[in-house]
Amino acid sequence: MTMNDHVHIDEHRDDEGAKTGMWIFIFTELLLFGGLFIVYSVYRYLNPLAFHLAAHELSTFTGTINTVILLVSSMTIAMSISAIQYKNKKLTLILMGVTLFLAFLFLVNKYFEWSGKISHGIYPGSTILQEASRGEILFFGLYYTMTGLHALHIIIGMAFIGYVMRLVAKDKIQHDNFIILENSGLYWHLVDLIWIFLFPLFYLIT
Amino acid sequence: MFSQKIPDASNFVKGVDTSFMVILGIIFFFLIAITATMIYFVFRYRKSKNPKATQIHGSVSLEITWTIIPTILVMVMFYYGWIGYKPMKEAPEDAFTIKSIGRMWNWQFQYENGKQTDTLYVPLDRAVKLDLKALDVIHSLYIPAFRLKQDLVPGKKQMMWFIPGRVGEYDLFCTEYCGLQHSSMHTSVVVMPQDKFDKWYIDTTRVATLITDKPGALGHLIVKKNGCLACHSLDGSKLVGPSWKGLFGKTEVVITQGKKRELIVDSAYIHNSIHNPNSDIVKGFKRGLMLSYKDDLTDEDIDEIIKFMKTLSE
Amino acid sequence: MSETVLQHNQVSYLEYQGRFKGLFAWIFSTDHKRIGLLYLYSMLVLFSVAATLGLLMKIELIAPGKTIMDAQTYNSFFTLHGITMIFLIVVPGLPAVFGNFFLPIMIGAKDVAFPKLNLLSWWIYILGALVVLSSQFIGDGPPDTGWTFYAPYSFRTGTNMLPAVTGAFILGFSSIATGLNFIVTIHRMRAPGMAWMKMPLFPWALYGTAWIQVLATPIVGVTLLMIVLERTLQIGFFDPALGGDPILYQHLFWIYSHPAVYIMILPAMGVISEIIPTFARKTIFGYKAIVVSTLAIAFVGYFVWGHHMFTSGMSGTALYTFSILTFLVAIPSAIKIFNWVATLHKASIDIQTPFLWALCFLFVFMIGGLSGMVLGALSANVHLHDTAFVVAHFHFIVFGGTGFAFFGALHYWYPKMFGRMYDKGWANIGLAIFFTGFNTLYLPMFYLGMIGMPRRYYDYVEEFHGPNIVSSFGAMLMIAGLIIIITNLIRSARKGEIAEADPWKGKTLEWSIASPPTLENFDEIPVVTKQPYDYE
Amino acid sequence: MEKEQHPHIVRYRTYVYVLIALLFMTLTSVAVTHIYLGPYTVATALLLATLKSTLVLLIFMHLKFDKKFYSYMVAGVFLLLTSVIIITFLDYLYR
Repeated sequence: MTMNDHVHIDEHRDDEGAKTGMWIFIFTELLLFGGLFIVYSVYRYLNPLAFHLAAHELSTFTGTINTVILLVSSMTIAMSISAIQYKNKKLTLILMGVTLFLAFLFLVNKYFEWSGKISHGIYPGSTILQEASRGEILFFGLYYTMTGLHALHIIIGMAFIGYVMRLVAKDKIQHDNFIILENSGLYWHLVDLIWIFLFPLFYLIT
Repeated sequence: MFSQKIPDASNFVKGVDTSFMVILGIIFFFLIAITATMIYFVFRYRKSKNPKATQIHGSVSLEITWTIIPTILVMVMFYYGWIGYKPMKEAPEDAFTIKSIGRMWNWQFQYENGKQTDTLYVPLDRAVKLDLKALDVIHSLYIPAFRLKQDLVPGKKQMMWFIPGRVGEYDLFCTEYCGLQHSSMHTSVVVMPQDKFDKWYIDTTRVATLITDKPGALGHLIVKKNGCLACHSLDGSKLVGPSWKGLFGKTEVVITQGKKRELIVDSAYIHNSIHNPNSDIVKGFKRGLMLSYKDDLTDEDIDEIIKFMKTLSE
Repeated sequence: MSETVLQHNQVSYLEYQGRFKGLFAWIFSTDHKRIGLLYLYSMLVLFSVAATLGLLMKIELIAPGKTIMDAQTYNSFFTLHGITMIFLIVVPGLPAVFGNFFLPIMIGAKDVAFPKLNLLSWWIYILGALVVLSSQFIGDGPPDTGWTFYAPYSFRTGTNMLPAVTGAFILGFSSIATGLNFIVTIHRMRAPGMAWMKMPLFPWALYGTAWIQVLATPIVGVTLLMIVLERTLQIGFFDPALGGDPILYQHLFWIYSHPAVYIMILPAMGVISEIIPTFARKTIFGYKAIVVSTLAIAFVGYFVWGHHMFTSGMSGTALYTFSILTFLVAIPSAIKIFNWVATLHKASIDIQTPFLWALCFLFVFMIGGLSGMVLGALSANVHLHDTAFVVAHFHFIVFGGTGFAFFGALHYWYPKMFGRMYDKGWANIGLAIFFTGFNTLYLPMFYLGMIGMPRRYYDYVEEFHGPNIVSSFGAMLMIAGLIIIITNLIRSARKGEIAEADPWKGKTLEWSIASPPTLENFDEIPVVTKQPYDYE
Repeated sequence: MEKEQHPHIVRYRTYVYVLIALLFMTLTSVAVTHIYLGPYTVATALLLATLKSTLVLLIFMHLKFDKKFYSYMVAGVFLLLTSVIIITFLDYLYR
């Protein structure tokens, strides 16, 4: 079949190339959020007080918990790469499972955080926000967009890691052939990296 | 730069035209010189004339030369561009200020004594400052003869200033695309000698003198001045908003908060539609295009407009 | 399997039959050459549509007032013309068609690094094109914002904005995928011996382009996403009614869209750098200078976006920074022109159709670039911004630059791609008519801008009438030329005489293999020992 | 060949140390918000975030052990983003 006619081309496996590709993809993701960071910094500069006030609505505690969760999950996925290199399949799977569980925990936390806001009537287009100052509208608009986009990346990352876990379980990924695992790890660290900046910008400006 | 008739139409013409001419001179030189060299080479070194090419890999000194010379030239261009531009940002304190409002799709000029016009009248040889305000989307006020242009961004204060140097009437355009009638957002600047301008300026006898006995004439004038006719036709043709021909007293299907209902077009509806344009949208038209005229039109004005509309339904 | 492998190296990529037959053999093929042709065919169709829109607009402008269409139609025409030409043709154009086809061949590889991703990017491209075009037929009527989607008009217009914006957003992924693919391909798959400084200039140009595609496109992606969110969910970003700043939208939009101009022009310069040495029978003058200036353009081009906003009310500091940077980015382009012309010195020039295209490119590109100098100067810009002068300037760059290079590349590589030669006589006649029409169309627009005719005008005052007549006439002439050129090419794909492997006596790797190439390009990966344009 | 591409196996212990450092910095940045530092609050928060992300990039994302080429690319991208933000602010700071 045409798609597989090129097996002979794929036969030449290029892990380094795959990694370069992944990094470039990560750059595009960084710049995607970069655009939002530009918007954030401009509006924060233009409305310092309103941003300050609006940030009071966010719970530093929830934010901190989520940061800790993501940092730990970042470590576990990084460890899973060492584990596969040590040929410890079981530990690899456990570490990836922990990562997925923590990601899920993050989302649960996020769900409660968002639904809390929404039940207080703070969501785009709500009557409360329409009467708020312009800076507050912008703050919450950015808050929902940036954390929402970030949560979307968490979900994509979970799907990616889940897929790689299956490959590990089926022994498609082994100690000498784990570039996909490494790439899924890179993606997960990217999610972490973005959160490292989102956290102080939204939760710590009170 | 291109029309000798208006070299001094405003105080900026010289700066702009100088930078333009300097740059034009440089680029014409390069365009002609490079094109000529190119054509000469193609003829001189065509295959039949020069069957064997001489391999030349490059020359560092040439590369440096043709990096440095353009760099110097572009800095010259930048300099002329900058000094021509700089005075445009510094309006004198005592400038005669006119509030200039752009909206879809007409201009309105408000003078300090309350006069309102849709044509810009300015005194000769006196600094004029336009305080710019856009009501809906971005517009851009452009007076080609004065070499002046400034965007009007909603929610942002902007200004432009100039000293008119020659009596006459000049075009004024909108140059930032602003929707359907963008190209008809066109009016003129009239430059008058100081004495004539003063006479015009003091004459605050509103529009009364123009009013005939014809019913609705005052309403028609108000409508024209506020740019209503950019979107509402008087002859039944469909523009952005419903035509006013036969509108008053007609039964219309409108969309109110997402629901269809029928109503009769009466004074109450017209008042409400001018104050809250989006509350009842006639079926087949789009919401969000009309701004509230609550602050622009008094209740008396609206009554006059209704009188005028009635004449269209007879 | 071994039999098929043999077959790969005997049958050309055009005749090769995989598992699928007919159309499916193409749209499911991961062969970089077939993908290149898929892009070529899709673009020719879209180009005909967009060029027709352009012609209709020029006919409308032949006289003031209504000529053949109403204002709403005109506004939606220039919007669709812009979106199609920019996002669907000029930005992906050269990389997707000729980059896909020739990048692997020119660096001595069998395919790109990620062939499946490559096919996927074509699919995304088609999806994006369909979404953009759907905006014409569904919902509240064709969008009328111009291709720049400036806030707040794009939030206020009642027309069908969302599909257009979403389509542009989707196309971004296609662009990123292509760029990513090319970077990895160039890094990892160069033939043995092909050091960076032995790589031909077209791959170099694609390398610079790919980095811009990868690093600039996400910014416009997220900006368009913000428009979608603002329109659907009333999240405040750029609408002043919700606290936003419309000028910030312009910043973000041009942070991408200015580098996008370099996505358009760098590969075009790469093509010219290939054509000139081939027909001059001479190594290129200042290879290193051209490489360095390619990278310099890609880099500095990232920081000049503000020159689209000189009259928007930016701060003075921003104004002169952008003005200086704008002038600086002109220098590497100038260096390239000097090097190309110097290459002709003491050459032995074989004047053929592709070379004529390159000469015409040099002329119109110079006009485009030099007129940009006028626009880069602050004071002249205040007068000329948003007038017909700007329209003329960027058509000279984008159409005159990229468009001429695109057709030049098509005439240059045509025998390699299809294994046949077009009718050279007709090709030259077509070029002559096209070139005349092009200049008749756009030169008067410079003048119109100088006397103050704003752009995007459906109607104009009487004093602009004369030049508009000339310009509209030029449009018709130009379209006539295009028809001749394209008909000639389409006809020759079947009926042209069989081309030899190296009809132009080129020295880069693509001329060392069969025309049309076999499925795997090379029987054996070549070992490179010489400079790319070695005519010693 | 593959061994050459991945010569380095990072020890579990290293990751644990990095995590501890990251958590420490997180808590510091939370604690710092309770002290009044005026304009330096933002600076401190961003400085800590930058340090944290550098650690993640170097150790978790293996930049320290990979070819230098990756580090250059990452540095280039961050430099680019910073320059774009700075140039954008040339407009907003001086309006």
